[in-house]
Amino acid sequence: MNLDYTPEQQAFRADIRAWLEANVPAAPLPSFDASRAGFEAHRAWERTLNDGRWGMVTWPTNYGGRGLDLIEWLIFEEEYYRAGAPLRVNQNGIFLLGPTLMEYGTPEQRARFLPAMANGEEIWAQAWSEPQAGSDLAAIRSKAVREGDDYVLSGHKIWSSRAAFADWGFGLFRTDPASERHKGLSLILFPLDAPGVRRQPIPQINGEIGFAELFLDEVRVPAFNRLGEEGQGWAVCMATAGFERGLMLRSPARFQVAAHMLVELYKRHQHEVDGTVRAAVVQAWMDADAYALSIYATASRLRAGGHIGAEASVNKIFWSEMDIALQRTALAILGARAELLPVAPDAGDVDGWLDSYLFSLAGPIYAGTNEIQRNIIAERMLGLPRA
Amino acid sequence: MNLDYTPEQQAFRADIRAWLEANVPAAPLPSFDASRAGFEAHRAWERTLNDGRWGMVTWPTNYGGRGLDLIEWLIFEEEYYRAGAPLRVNQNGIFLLGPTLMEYGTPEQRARFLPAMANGEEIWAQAWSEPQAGSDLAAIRSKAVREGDDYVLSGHKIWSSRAAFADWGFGLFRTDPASERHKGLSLILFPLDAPGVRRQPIPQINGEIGFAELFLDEVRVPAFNRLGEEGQGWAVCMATAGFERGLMLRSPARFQVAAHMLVELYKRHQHEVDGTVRAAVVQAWMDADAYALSIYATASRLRAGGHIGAEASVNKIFWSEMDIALQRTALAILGARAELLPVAPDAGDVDGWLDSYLFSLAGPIYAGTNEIQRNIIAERMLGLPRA
Amino acid sequence: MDFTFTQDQTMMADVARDLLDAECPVSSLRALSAAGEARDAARWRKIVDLGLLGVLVPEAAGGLGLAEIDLVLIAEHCGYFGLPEPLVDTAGIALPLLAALPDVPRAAEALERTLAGESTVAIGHPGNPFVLDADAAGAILLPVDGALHLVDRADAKLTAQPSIDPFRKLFRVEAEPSAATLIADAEAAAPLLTQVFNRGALFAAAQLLGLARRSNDLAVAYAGERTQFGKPIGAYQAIKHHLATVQVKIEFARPVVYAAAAISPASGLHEEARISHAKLAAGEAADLSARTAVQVHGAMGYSWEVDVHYFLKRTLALSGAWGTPNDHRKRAAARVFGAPVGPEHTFTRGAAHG
Amino acid sequence: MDFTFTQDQTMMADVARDLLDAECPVSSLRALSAAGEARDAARWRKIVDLGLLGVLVPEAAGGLGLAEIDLVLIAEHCGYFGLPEPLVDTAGIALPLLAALPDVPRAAEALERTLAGESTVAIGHPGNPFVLDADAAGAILLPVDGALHLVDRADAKLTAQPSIDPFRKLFRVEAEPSAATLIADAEAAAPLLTQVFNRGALFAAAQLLGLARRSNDLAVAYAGERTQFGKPIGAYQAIKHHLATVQVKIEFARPVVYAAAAISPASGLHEEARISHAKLAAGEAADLSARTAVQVHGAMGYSWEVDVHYFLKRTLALSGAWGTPNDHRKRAAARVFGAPVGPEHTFTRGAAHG
Repeated sequence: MNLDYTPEQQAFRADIRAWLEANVPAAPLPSFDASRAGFEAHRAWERTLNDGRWGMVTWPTNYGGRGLDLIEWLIFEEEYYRAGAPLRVNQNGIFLLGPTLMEYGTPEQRARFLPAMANGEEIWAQAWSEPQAGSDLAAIRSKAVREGDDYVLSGHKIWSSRAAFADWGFGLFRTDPASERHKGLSLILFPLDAPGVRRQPIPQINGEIGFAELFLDEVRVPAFNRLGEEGQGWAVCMATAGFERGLMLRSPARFQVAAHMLVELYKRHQHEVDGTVRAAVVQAWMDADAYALSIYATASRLRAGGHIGAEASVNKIFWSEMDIALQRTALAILGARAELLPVAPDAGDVDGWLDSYLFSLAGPIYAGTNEIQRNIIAERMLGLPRA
Repeated sequence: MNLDYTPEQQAFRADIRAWLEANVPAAPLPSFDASRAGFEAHRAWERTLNDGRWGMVTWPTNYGGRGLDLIEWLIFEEEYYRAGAPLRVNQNGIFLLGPTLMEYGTPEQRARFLPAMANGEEIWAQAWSEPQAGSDLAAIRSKAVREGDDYVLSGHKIWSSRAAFADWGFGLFRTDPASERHKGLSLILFPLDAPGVRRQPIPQINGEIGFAELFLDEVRVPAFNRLGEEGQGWAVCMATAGFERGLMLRSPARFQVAAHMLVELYKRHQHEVDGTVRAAVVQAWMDADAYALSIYATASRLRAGGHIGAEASVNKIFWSEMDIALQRTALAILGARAELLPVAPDAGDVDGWLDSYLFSLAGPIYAGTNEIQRNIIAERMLGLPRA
Repeated sequence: MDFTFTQDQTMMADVARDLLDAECPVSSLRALSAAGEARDAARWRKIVDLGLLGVLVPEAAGGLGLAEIDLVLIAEHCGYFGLPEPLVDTAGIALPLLAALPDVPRAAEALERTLAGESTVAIGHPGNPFVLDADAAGAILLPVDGALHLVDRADAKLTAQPSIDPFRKLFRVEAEPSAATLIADAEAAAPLLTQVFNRGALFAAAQLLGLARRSNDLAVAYAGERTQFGKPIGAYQAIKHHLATVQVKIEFARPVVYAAAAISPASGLHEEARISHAKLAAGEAADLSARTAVQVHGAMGYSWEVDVHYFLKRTLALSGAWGTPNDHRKRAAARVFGAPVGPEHTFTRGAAHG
Repeated sequence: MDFTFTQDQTMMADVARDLLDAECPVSSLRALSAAGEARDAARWRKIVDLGLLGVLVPEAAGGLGLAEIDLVLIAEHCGYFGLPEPLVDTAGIALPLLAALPDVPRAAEALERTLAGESTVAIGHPGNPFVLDADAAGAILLPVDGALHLVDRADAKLTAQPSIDPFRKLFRVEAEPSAATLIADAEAAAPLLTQVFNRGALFAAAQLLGLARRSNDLAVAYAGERTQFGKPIGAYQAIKHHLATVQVKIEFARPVVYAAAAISPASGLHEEARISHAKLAAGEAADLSARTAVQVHGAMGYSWEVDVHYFLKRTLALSGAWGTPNDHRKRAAARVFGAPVGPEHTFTRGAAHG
């Protein structure tokens, strides 16, 4: 065990820091969930990142990456969040679908989809949930009927993140009409501008539209778009969900930067609040720190050949509950101003805390509710009997 | 709504305060769960209380009470705990069985059992649980076989509080051997010195023996000892358990006195601990206060003809969790001394906090675990579907 | 000692509840916010006509001459239904304040016009950074250097401060105080401003209690309908226990709120601690209830389409209004460490600040 | 950057674990406490023979010349098995301290005798009110006015201070310091005492992590066996979620404890905050785990007959030893408010106290 960075890792940090200082937009980009303009600004940023070969440093060099390991990925994320660089509009692609393509895709599929994903030409939406299939994802009803070299997709997807503006979607479809539950599903990629796709944005609690419903009415896509074997979609999807809940999607750096901002907020207002708030600030910092240490430990283990198991569920619970506690502490410091929108003339330093708080409430819900995660921990990690 | 005491209530408070000042033993009695001597000292105290007609002020005058209402009962308890008077060794009798006898007992049964209960001649143990019937009380296997005018009791009871030293026990027995679950049970009273009764004390976490196992081997008691109709024991027992979880057993005054002691402890050590501890002290006081207000509201409602429903479960959860939080706060103030037994020469003001903490851990368990209570609230109060 | 509401109290509250039930469905909130409006004039008229505004106003001044305990259940219902119009602040805070100044003609006139439904009075207080509903009010109560002024809305400069709650119109209010606007000098205003704060906190607590109940009702209803893995999610113990935990919080906030109302108006150490306790307990219940409702609704809870967010946002706003949890913990601590504690003091009154 | 244990580290820890598994079953704890004893001489001999005492002692002084990270898993196992004998305090605190004074003959002698299993050294420190195991020790490290003395047990007056944990023999120690007993003057002692405290806190944290795991293992095992309402209680979601919540606490205390060990010995602001964080996180995990185990065991959990109470009591004792949560929150706060924070500082070292 050695918790010091190597000289190479330190040099890598210096490189990305310098590049970000030179390239991160001075003013924050408008939200990619609020308007087409914001979405396209983020697409342009993805292209800039890719041009600098900073899009996904863990990807192989032939797809625009640097072939680096997970420790460097964590360093990249630390610098990325530290610099306040834009959120990744293509996270469904680069963090979820990308790794799945590398694992399950044919060489032709990888060549077709990965470069366009890397440079932001194609931004991806996920399409997991259906109205009756939320936590119970296996209850999926959308179907894909094979017709010659094509699949014809029909069904109703919901909570499809980025789908309001994205170019492509991926989701599970029932390819065997007689199948039930986890069997007979396939993972299929489809263009969101294909004939038969209708998108219905879902306004969120904060008024933005990070999600859409997708109504698919006989949408024809080539069988080439199926990722993995027909009927094996569940296994492929679980691998992807493992990544989602696990390492990539919730960088420790994100919470460490939030904790840093919280510390600064507290310092400005420490004489207005009592010792419970002070303790909550310190706890937020410790929790973000513990999360970072845990992810470094996992990354070290994976690099040494280990696999991610139920700790994806453990991580999910920890970061989602930590995030809510952190945001609530910020609102406690803001006091009576906490209800203000940042546009209020007297908003002072309310910044984006309120919005972050509302967003944090989605943490224990998406990518498998925390209730489901606790079931997984109890049954798979602790070996308790199924109900 | 009027939250001022009447002149009569104030006079009553003055009376009991004066009597307690004159009669409460100067030195605390030895624990009734630790030795026969402590048990008998508490029995003598019960007699003293009864001699002053302070045993159960809500009981009718012909059983040694004063026929007062629940508000006066609360005032009595406030003064009783305030004075640091001894714990009630006969609480299973006077708080649980006594009210049940008044509700379900025949005049002959009331005459036989209540006076001896009131004056401490007969101290009662409860015998609800069995090894396989804890939370699942309906899984009871102990049986009572009718033979002429007698029942012959056999079985194995556990977690029988006070049974190490008490005179009598009461519990559920299966009178219909073909019955299952809640049906075919009867509530039967039995002397603990009867032939065939063997008591096995259960040492607790703190080394005391508040509980015993009871092994009953063909214990013969007259059918007179059955309380309520044969086979109706479950309904009778539920009424009793309602009382147990509800109003009588956990006086608000007990927690208010504990909160008061906590405030004093904090004041002595406030410069050694931080703002989180201060806030926890204030919270403990608020919670004890809220509990008192809630019980006053329930008492007022009952006096006006209302009934206790699922709020017994609500109360159980609240006081048991409040108690643990309160005791934990005391240990936080004691810091490194918290582990000391009160006999330690340098124990200082550790007093009984450690023991109270350990005892508080039993709160969410006995008289129906808090998990069971939450099920009850969800299903009976909120109307959620049964699993 | 009788900790139950009188028949009159529950009857009046039931009338208010029935009105709100009929006139303030969530669909009406949805329509208002879609239109960018914060008030429904027709609904306000019906509330005025019911005579609820004058509950705390002496009969001599045209009111019902009742006390806070008579209004607390109505305020709770206003929270439950998420009423946008200012019934609670008007009846619970503004009018009793104006009624306390019977010899000040401008105050009496504003009282009369408000009771008649012709105008409203917005309330500035040092404990709140902004003034609610100042734009819709005819006049604004404005403390300046400890003295209390009543300024015409037309004479005040308003700067809108948008809130996450679409029905809370907040403003920074600037106005030129003068002898003409003065209604109470600093000495006379001090106890009035204390009462304003205590009433504000009390009735915010009552609304938070209603909000807590509403969020849990929404969650319970959804948990009974939504099916996953072949059964209603409300049949799962995890969901049951979440909702039961909220219910426990509600049940132990309730008597504190009612007890605080029963001893109002008052300003002693004990009474203020009880009001603060009510605000804290109801605020925590409402907060946990709203967050639990979001969680139980799953992704739906995070959408604009589902009703939960209206009550979540009001909860958030009222938790910080009329004293933050931090402020109220301080007042509770002042009583705990500044006056005798113990079971015999549950209903003790008075005691000056230490 | 490699946050994994080496093969040597895990192998050595496995050897220790296997020994404890064989030699320290709960039945042995039960037998010891029934006999009123706190130590098993035969078990201690086996531990000594394994050579574990010298992990932190330089090879020149007869030890293994390793660091805290090499002992942390062993300390965790000692917590897991509730080991009564002083392996952790001896190997983790007393001997590295003595080894830091190679030029002090009495210190070197005590080191040698302890390594050989002929004696032990008890540790007094201003951060703890009492001295553990002073009665069984041959000598006692005793800070007096900032200087460090090593006094023979025979020359000290011991006053027993009974703990709830039957295996923690605590004493007030009084002794006459003299030039003969002095092993480090105040200047030399100051950094040593700081290291003693940091090692004490670090290894208490490691034991608490082991205790947390043990209590949850006991609870999980019982939940799989105990049947109520026709199925194992571990099949109920409420029980599952209790145990899963504990597991989450354990999983996020673990890397903090290991990271704290990896940067020891050290005394900068960052390092001390990490050690304090480890103590806090492991203490909270152990506390929640023990209480949850009591709850899952139901009434059994409250009985002497079931094993849970041994680990509950050790948890309680170690939570307050080597700094209370209050003390450690203060050290974490000193780092948060006194040095830069942010993702690039996760592994930053050093920084003087502000």
